[in-house]
Amino acid sequence: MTLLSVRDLRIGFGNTQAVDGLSFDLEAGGALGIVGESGSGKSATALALLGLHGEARIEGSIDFDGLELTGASEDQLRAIRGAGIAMVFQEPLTALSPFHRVGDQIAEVYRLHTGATRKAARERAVEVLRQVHIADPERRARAYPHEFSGGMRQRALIAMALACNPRLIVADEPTTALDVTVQAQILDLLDEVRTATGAALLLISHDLGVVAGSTDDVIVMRRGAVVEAGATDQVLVTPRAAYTKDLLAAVPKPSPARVIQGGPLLRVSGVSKRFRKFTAVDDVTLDVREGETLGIVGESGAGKTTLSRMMVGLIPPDRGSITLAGADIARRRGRSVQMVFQDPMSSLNPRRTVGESIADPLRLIGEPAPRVKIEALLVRVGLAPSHYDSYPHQLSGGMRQRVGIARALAPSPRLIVCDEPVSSLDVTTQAQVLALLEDIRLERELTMVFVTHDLAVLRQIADRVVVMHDGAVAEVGDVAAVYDQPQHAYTKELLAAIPVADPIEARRRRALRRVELAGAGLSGSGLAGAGLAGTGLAGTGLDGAGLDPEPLGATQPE
Amino acid sequence: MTGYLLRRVGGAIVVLLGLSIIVYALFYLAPKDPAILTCGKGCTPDRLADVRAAMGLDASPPAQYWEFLRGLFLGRDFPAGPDVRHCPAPCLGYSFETDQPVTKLLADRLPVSASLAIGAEILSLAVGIGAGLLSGLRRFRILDRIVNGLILAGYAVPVFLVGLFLLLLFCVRLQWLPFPTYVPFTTDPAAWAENLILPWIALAVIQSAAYARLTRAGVQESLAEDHVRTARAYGIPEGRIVRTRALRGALVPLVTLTAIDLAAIMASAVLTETMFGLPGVGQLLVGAVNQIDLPVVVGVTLLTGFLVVVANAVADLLYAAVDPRVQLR
Amino acid sequence: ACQGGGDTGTTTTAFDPATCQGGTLSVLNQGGITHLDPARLYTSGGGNIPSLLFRTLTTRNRLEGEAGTKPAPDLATDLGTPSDGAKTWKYTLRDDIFFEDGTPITSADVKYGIERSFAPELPGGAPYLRDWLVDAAAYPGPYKAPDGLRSIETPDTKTIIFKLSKPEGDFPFLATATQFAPVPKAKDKGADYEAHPVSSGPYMVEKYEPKKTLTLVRNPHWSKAADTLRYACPDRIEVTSGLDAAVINQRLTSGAGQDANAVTTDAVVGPEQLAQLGSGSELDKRVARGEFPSTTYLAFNTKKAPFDNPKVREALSYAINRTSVVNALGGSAVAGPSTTFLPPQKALGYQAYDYFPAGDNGDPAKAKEVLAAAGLTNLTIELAHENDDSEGIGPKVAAAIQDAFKQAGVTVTLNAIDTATYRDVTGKPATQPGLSLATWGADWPSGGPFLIPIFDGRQIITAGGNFNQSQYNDPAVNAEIDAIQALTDPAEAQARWGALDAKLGKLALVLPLTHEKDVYLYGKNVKNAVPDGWRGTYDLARISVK
Amino acid sequence: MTLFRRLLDDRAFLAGAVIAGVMVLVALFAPLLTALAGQDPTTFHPELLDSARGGVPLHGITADHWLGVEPGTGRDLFARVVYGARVSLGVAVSALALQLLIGVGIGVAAGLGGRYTDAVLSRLTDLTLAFPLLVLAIALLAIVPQSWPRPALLAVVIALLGWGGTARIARGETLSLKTRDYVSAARVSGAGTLLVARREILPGLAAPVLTYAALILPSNMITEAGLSFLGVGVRPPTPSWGQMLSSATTWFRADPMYVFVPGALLFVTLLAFVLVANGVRRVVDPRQREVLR
Ligand SMILES: Nc1ncnc2c1ncn2[C@@H]1O[C@H](COP(=O)(O)OP(=O)(O)OP(=O)(O)O)[C@@H](O)[C@H]1O
Ligand SMILES: Nc1ncnc2c1ncn2[C@@H]1O[C@H](COP(=O)(O)OP(=O)(O)OP(=O)(O)O)[C@@H](O)[C@H]1O
Ligand SMILES: [Mg+2]
Ligand SMILES: [Mg+2]
Repeated sequence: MTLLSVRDLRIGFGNTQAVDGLSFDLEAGGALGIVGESGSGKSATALALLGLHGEARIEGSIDFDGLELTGASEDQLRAIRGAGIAMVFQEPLTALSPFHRVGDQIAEVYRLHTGATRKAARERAVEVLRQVHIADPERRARAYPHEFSGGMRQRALIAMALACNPRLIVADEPTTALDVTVQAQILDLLDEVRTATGAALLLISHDLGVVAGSTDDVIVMRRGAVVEAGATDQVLVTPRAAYTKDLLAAVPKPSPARVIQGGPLLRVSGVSKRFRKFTAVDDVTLDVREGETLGIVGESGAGKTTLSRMMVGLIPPDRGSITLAGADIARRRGRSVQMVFQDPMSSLNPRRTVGESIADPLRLIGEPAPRVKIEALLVRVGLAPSHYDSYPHQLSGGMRQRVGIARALAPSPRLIVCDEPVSSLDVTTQAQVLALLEDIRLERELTMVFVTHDLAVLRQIADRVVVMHDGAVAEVGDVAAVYDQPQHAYTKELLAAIPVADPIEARRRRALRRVELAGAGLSGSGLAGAGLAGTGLAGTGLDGAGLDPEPLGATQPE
Repeated sequence: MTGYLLRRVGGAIVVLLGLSIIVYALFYLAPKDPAILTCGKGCTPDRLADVRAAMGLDASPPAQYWEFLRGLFLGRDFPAGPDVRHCPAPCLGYSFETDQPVTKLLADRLPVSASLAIGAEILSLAVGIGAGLLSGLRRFRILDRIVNGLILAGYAVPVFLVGLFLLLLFCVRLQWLPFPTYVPFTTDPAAWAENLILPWIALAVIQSAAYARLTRAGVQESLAEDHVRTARAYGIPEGRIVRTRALRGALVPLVTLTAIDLAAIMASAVLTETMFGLPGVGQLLVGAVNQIDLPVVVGVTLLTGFLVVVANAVADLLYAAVDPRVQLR
Repeated sequence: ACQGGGDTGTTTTAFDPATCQGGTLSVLNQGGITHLDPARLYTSGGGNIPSLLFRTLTTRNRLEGEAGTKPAPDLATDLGTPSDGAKTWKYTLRDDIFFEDGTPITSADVKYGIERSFAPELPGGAPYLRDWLVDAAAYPGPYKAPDGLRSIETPDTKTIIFKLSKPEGDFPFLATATQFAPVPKAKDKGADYEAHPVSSGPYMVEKYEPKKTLTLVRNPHWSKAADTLRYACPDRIEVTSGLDAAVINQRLTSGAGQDANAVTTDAVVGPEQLAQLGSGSELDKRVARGEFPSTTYLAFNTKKAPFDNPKVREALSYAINRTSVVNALGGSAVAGPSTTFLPPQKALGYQAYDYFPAGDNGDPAKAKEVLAAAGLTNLTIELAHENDDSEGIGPKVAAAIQDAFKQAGVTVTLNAIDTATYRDVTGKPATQPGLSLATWGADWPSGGPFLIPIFDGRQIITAGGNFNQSQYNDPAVNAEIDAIQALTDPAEAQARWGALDAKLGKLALVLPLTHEKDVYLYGKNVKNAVPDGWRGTYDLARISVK
Repeated sequence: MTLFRRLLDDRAFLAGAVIAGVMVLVALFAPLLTALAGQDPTTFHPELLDSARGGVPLHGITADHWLGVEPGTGRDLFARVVYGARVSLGVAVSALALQLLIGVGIGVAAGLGGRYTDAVLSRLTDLTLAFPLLVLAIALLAIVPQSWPRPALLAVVIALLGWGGTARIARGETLSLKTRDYVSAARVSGAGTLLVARREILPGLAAPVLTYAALILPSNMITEAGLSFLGVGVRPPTPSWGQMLSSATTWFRADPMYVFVPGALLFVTLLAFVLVANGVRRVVDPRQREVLR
């Protein structure tokens, strides 16, 4: 039976047509994935299902269980919201009210739709929290959202979605803000919830890997319209549309191994860094060999950025030493080490031209009029010489990152440290920038440190890999060795959680995780080898510090 | 919490001591001698020296400051003819002008300034939040514009201009109200309010503009937040969203501001009090500055400083109370 | 009840002190009563409010006009008996005088009251006693020197004798000051005495908050028979101070509620009321017009260039525009142009003169001519003035003078000095500016206190507190002053003071600007608000609200 | 470019800008304007006053005196308000310049400095922000010798006591700017703190600080008027609106024109500047947090 039927949906905001003739069906109890690049109209579609658009033009038909939603009255819609269709939003950090206890927020929704007593509602809240595997739900129901970690908040949101037994759960990028391991848990949870409650699932993501294992059908959107639709197994394995093919092709692939002969260029020995009471980097020792690409991987908060900033001398270590070719890094800045940053928007001064930004490091090493040289560099990174006089806001994200690379290259450094240089880019742009970096590295015989949380990217680009966990080095080794025979439990967990675009592989991994989880639950003590259950929740930072606003000064806030 | 309070109190004491030193220093640097005024017309130099000694002004400034500090914590005695005058523990000294303990002067004036500040604050909060809310929720377009205009005007009028206008209108032209004179609340509450209504309005015109603006921005900002979208997505009625979420979000900055403003109005009511002839702390200060009545100036400065420090601490506590994310450290 | 029938206007003939009793009088004032200690008050003729509480050896004769400028016996039986060429003054106290607690007032109480005023703990009173009494200048008051002043003798409880170092015919005038009020030694609490000073007058203190309120109620031990000058009509007098002048006059004008029974002792009417004071208007019947002898003038420092040049002083005397100054002070109702230093009052010995006739609006052409003749062009001078207008020698008047001199081609730069230190700067010859604004008021209506501090060469006090700002020292003038001072006949003295003023006027040692006029409103129910000749304002002791 | 276009589309801003511009011109060309009127701000006209009625003007607006004359002195009101604009704007603008100098200096130093520097400077800023400055300003202005040039002194006092807001904004912006990767990039390239401050931070501060500055200008004008109103500001015969209003309080009923002229001018000018500030703020950063207080 068709639960949701969307026909020729058009959503327009002013001059932009966000969704342009979208049609799809979703069976009761089924799971449909929507994938597409940023701005393709995914969220707009999701919000339209609940009539949550304020000022948009909405045409077409949305038929939910026999009720036409596009023309529905506010009262009708309100009855559907939460009880018929429940939403799980992208940003768990902000999607819950900071002023109310988690349990109360869930109970409020439940009471609203069922008219239950206060007590019954509170009990229901605890029940659904338990259902989404929040430990000690009675106590946790009384906590405020900021006392939850990101993963827990997302669980709480899912619990809220479950509260009224909706027939459809719409999850709009439910895992984008989360780490890989947590992402895997949340996706597993959604899958579990769907089978347990029989609710249908509409899963929205820009990541093929996310929908691959969790949906029966998938539609690929581009510029507000469907490019391809069909069963997930079929679309992701044998795509027909060119765009789908591009998307799949952009997923990083392992590259052949290289042999590195160089001696250690950068030596990090016994380095630690604390921020207040929190140890961000804990006694790290490693070498970067001349000519290699060293990958550093780990979850958010593992200390990757802190370590990489110490490597270029931006942050002085509390303990230990970092030397570049034997000299303390603090004194060797500038010429020999450069850095490429994650956010191309913030890595360029918006008030200065691209050329001026690139010229700075050159001027500092005594080149008075470096324009010619810079124009050549711009061409090398795939831009035009005329871009010298452009301002950053006139460039796209990918172009800006090229400028960032050009600036790092300008003083001809020996080592470039890249901190997540492609994480904020679209999959397709990501592939191009990675290729550029690789080309340049080869051409200039650069040594590179490449920091990322994306294991797949590392596999493609790195020679050796360092796995960081809680500020310490969990495992170091050649890429192939680490990926094929991970030694450390954490590395294994990380690898198991990588979303893969192949639906069959994705389902196989989920099954594997289930078995391990069940095993852990049964035995009561985590199996050291598998270690998933033991570290799974710890990884979400169950007891970690939540949001910790600035202490109030004498007159804050304004 | 205890640690927080201890630190606040310690910090406050340091600030207040610093303030008193600054004021003391300023007044000693100034080439003025309160003894001249006290001594009166036809004062000879010999007589002046005697008077200066009797006023305790012949000691060196550091010695005098030290005496002042001791008086603050231990109380002090003043020679006064046959008897000795005792000034008990938080002794801010004796006013040269009026021969009264500064603490008493302040205690006398404080109710006036407090009446002014509290009334004005309540009025501005009521008007400001009301107007801000109506315009923030965009219930009536016209109202939004009016509030907008008022907010801007509120920023553009100095309090004495409003005061002048109000006096002109209500006391001179329409004669609806008497020229304000302060009547203590305890004597006659109705007269108290009647006499204070104009100063309240004058202050509120300006203050409520700030609140309206803050409320409106707060409400609009809160309504744009993700969690409000979540609430909507779960069918929570709009009224309830506004009450429990938007207002709550707008409340956070408001609450803090209120506490601080209350102290600020009280402390800087100089203009209002002068304008309306209210015998409050501000008027006391202006008089004391003109009469170089150092103990009173120091006293008023310390009192206002103290109020501000306390208000800030209260604001922090309130902030922590309305926003669960805030922890006091 | 008042015998005036339906007529609310006051006529002295209709007023009967015998039937004026009752009611509550409100006094609405600007300035607070900062002190209520008789030692610390500086009054002319005993003051308005203080003389409700304190009886003094003599007091002002509370009558309208010329008759009111004379002293009259109060505690004493007469105006005093001079001897030794007016160097010794003897007084006998009445028998029927009591403090508020019923204790009889003795000569020792009067002596103690005077001695207290010497204590540095109780500063503020007039300086005359320190100058006049034998060996009194260094006396530190009864707290440090309990033996007391030897120059005051009290041979018995009713007699008090003052020994002066030189003849002082004006002693009966001085004896009106509150320092001559009796203070019972047993009740003296030093600086705290003023919280409740012991009354000898018709009223006593019920409640006193400095600068805010003073409530007076009847003193049961005062008797009408023993004090014919004070009528003491109201049962109760409530003084509120710290009010704005405009507010006071507004309240008096509208006279709502208790304000119908209100008067003021220090809020001269402002322009608001003056505009309504058209003759025959209702308000016009409720004003008291008087003149307190006081002169506002420009003081030249004749030791400083260019004011050492008489031609410059003359030229400026021609240039001055007194109308502008009058306007700056509040208009012709409150100030009148003066070409003489003595204000136009007979009691002071006023003689009209105008040696540099230029009309009220000045004669800049003549001034230019005088300057040109003296070879002075493009003169630039500095004018010192107080930084607020409360004393009438502030920025407003200074600006008016600046403009007037500008017409005569003299550039004036203004030098505003803090009111608090103004006297300190101008009262020390070392720091005294060349040209400064000054006012001088009479401590009692006689030429002596008006002319002596300003022109007696022996009164140039280099250490500070100097009023002889022209620093003029002519032995002949000094001798004439001594001679007049020894006179005990006021009429004779008046003529000689007037002549002296006229003689000094020729020298242009000062440039007189205006004399004071007083216009006070009073409430609708107020009766007998008649200005006395001494102080130019109505006397609270004779007002009725019945 | 587009910013400008958007500003020009804002009618409130345009109105404000025109009036503010006119006021600035009036202040600049005060001598010319008064000469045109054939008057000057200091000449007394006792002949135009009714001395018996306390000195109220005999006539209202006349051909010679475009706004009438001042009661009590007979000085030309038009000339005085025109010169008053000079003081009002001059003091406000010079105070503003000083405030920006001090505020940005301290704010950037706190933002870029170490923990200790930041703590000390921030506390200082908080203190000046929290303390009722009118109180200190009155005390300060009352004790400095009268001979010091008043308008300059006013500007200095207003600036000394009022740099806190600028400093806080500058510090906040600096803190946020310094975490931007382009600042890190500059430092990786070897740029020192001063260079970073000059090249990377200061240009970034321009927009928020200037937006805020547009708001302090009217607030400075209010402070100046308030202090002059209280009698500790500009001294006669130098005219200032606040001081004129202060003297006007005694002429309420007798000569309402005297209250009205400086009052209306002050209000209109302030409103104009607030409108300009508001327009700038809206355009430069529509979502900037409320800085108006
Ligand atoms: N409220 C709105 N007002 C104006 N334009 C909007 C609004 N919401 C969305 N759009 C526009 O509609 C288009 C589709 O937006 P939508 O949020 O649906 O994209 P998305 O596929 O969810 O992208 P992302 O992956 O970045 O979340 C975008 O161009 C966006 O700018
Ligand atoms: N300046 C700082 N002050 C306080 N804590 C900090 C600071 N910088 C980093 N931290 C903390 O140190 C830990 C490590 O941070 P770091 O940025 O190095 O992690 P990361 O591995 O780069 O994470 P991500 O993948 O999110 O970028 C985090 O918990 C972070 O909150
Ligand atoms: Mg989206
Ligand atoms: Mg990082």
